[in-house]
Amino acid sequence: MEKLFTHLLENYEACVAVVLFVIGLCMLLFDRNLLKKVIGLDIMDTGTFLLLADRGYIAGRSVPIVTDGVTDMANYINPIPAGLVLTGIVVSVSVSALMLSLTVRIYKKYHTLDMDALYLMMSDRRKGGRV
Amino acid sequence: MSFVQNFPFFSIILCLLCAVATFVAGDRWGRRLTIGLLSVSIVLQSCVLWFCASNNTSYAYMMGHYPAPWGNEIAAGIIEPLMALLFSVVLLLSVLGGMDHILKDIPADRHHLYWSMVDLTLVSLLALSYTNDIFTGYVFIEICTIASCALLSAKDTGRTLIASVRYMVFALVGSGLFLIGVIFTYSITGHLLFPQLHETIAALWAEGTYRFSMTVAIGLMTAGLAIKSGLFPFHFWMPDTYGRATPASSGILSGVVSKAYILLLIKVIYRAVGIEVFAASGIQSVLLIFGIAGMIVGSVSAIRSKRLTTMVAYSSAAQIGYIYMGLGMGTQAALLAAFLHIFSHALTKPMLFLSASQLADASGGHMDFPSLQGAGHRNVTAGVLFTAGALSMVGVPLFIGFIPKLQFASAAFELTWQKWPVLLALAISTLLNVLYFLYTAMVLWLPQKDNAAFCPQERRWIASAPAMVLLAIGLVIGIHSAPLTALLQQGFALFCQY
Amino acid sequence: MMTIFRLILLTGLIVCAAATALTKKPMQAVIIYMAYSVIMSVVWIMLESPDLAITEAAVGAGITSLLLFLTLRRLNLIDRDEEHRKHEEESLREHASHAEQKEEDGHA
Amino acid sequence: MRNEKGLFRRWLNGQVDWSAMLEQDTPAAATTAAAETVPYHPHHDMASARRAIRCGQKAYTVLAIVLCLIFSAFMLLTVANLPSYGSDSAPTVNEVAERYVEKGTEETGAVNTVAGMILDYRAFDTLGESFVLFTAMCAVTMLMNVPGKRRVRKLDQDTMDYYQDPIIRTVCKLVIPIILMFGIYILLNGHLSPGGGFSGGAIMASALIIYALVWGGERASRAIPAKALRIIVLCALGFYACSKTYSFFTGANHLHSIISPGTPGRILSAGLILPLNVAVGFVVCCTMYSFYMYFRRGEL
Repeated sequence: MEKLFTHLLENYEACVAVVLFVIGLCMLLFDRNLLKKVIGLDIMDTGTFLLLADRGYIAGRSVPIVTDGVTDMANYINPIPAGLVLTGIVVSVSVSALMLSLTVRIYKKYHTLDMDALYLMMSDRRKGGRV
Repeated sequence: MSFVQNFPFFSIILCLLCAVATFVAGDRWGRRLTIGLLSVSIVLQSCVLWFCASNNTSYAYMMGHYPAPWGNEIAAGIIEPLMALLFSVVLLLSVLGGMDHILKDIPADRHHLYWSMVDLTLVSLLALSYTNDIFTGYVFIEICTIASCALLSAKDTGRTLIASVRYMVFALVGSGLFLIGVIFTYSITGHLLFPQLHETIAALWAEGTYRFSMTVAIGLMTAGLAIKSGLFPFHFWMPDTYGRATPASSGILSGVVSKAYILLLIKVIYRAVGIEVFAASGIQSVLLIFGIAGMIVGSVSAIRSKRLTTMVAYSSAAQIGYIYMGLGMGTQAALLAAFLHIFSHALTKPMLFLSASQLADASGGHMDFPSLQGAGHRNVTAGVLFTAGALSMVGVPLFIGFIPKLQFASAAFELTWQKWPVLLALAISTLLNVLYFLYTAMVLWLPQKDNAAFCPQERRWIASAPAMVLLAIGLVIGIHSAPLTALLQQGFALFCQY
Repeated sequence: MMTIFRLILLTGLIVCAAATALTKKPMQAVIIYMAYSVIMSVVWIMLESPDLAITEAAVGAGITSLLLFLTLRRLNLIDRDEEHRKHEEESLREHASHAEQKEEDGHA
Repeated sequence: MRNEKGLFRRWLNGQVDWSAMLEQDTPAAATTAAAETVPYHPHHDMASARRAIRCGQKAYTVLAIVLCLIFSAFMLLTVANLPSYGSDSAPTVNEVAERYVEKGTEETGAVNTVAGMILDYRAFDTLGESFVLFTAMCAVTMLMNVPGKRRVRKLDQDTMDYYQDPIIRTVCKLVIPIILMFGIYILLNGHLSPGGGFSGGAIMASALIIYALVWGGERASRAIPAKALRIIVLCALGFYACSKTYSFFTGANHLHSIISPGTPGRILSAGLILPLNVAVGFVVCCTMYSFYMYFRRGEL
């Protein structure tokens, strides 16, 4: 148990990333406001990226940009996570742009951002009306 | 290296170029380009399949100048081009069959974008079939998600918008979980390509280090893909998504997009993680349980639904349950059954959606059962097609749906404790299938109501031709399934060959 | 010293994320999210990834927040009396639901 | 036989009444018919459904919190079981990362290892990533594009005329070129210093967005017409895909590629990385700018 806690404290940055991921996930799943769902999605993604990037960090080493012709791995951190996160950030902004445009369209149509009310309207009509 | 081996890569790049060209071209050229692209893709995949099957080889194709652990790779054996071929065929036939509705449902200024999205969906399907790298898989999953959301929301009504938001929320949770799983795997193994992952994971598992993290990572990847393909506790987005879109989109989404996620999951399980580790981690049994639950719950929801397309959509949830049950059983016979079920479902579902939309057209655009009464008489071709699809879904011999069910049952006898639950689930689910599909077929062939508010419209025989082709392929496989089974068996040997 | 700075930044991240989750007004949530992105780009610097820091500052704090603000604007959620907005929303929603009902019936 | 055939045809035409036979067999048909006759009470349904939802809400919240706690506990346990943070003996520091750093400059010509990795070693991912942007751009166009003819009311009716304000106008005239220059600098130095196509493109887009914000959407769309944006995206993505086709094809078939890494450290070096960065930058710039225009104005 104690060992687990020390290890958890060692990996504090990953812990923060996990907490951010869970906060974002909760917002995405359980917040009723559509706009805040989108923000939750962004927070979730950044949490993931933080987790990925801190896996590449090595204490005491520097940016993986070759300086003065020194190409020894012992001087630089791992470049792979940075590249993957770069990909991820761009994916995340495209997805949130799409979600935001859906939000705008839904608001123009139904004048609400409350997902529960929207589902209610849908189920309401399904129950009674001939659809 | 033979020139044919370049074809998977060529088809992917061709799709990308066509997608961009379609975006700039107008509606008509976009449509021609897309249909041409789909046909070319069919030809290319057939060539690759023929090459691999006749030489009995599988190969990895370097994407760049750097070999395996450093560069990206795609891989092709028999399974990969076979699935890519299936995806292209179903995509082409759904698009052709739903053409009238695409032109009618979607505003004219969006047509070229719709075609562009079809191209991008094809790109992601092909890349997901061929990829040999887990992060490439993630990138193309995202393309697939965005493109399918756009296919869904292209029909401009409020309900499709709400359905797309719901779909996106679930899909994004799914890809988030998948990415976290990838990150855990990467941080334990330091690799991203399937073969290297396989080696490292097997070594780590034997050693016993990081076992817990490995289990959670596999679980997260599985859960992410399961959410995206709509396994039981997460199937709530299905009815609105599949039931409200334009029929071509419903066919594409239910027929092939969900199958592409399942194919990626199978690749992760068999090629990256390894089936031994997967079985030992205990996630296999969880998949089995959820698959069985999905079969039952999906069918019950389908019985309770009041719209035709909603019913068909819920039945998709049940069919996805079958496939996951096959993965959960874990034997090679069960995997074969799962693949056969992927075939059967991918060929039958678009046919059901296409003919359902034609039946609804014949009933004044209504989808509820009372209005559909006697619709089979008003549009005989669509009625016959729907009935055939329903029979296939139930698992009547001669139709394609019978083959996987038989295979599931025979695979179940090899198991130990899972035998009886699987057989029982198969029996109950088939019974429920009979209830709702035969009920629907009966409603279609009841005599017409006098006050039926339908508008008689000119029946275009050609409009049902793509659905008929789907039916014909299904019948051919259903009557003579030995070649496909043999091909799949041959493919498995190459698929797991590391 | 660096560790302390790092811990402060990470605490800031969690506080911002939680605050975004707990605020009721979308406008405030967006502003806090912007602060969150800026902190995040400093965290990337601490992790020796300046590539990510530049991208996050331009894309996360810049473009994404801008899109969120534009959405708020399109939704008329900026500078509006909350009560009045709710009232208006309610009436509009009723209206929309009836209109859609009619439209679907008519369409059918 | 002939009689049966006639019966079949009549049945196909819907003239045979089987409902008498089927009435006992299909009670479900009766219930759906009954459901149809129930009058439609939207308000009654709404109220009861709301009550039901409010009752379910508490259970739902509790369940959600419990699930989230279990999920985070699992994730934290996993994190505790991962390799330590910042250690140099983690499994991720393996031959893959080593080659990227140690031979990357020699093989790709890029001093910035990250740029070399994403645009040369793992270029297929990055190709996919640019197409994610393109897909999102198409999807947003599909959802948000409201051409001028169909627009009911003007979207930016209450905008101030920022460009009439002398301070804002002067400052923007000064700042926009600087931002644009900075973006281009970051774009062109992607292989030498931090940055590259994605960040440089986003910075260039922000300059364009400021222009559109201050001088208004109409003038911006006259300055940068929609057609030009489309052509730029087409050319950039086409160039990207074609050049990568060449390098993938030569690589996979073990052919000699004419692209040489050049002298590391020079601005004109690193083979395809510089042109690819420029292409990606243009794609990102156009995509972000068109996101802005669609959200703001409804058309490009």
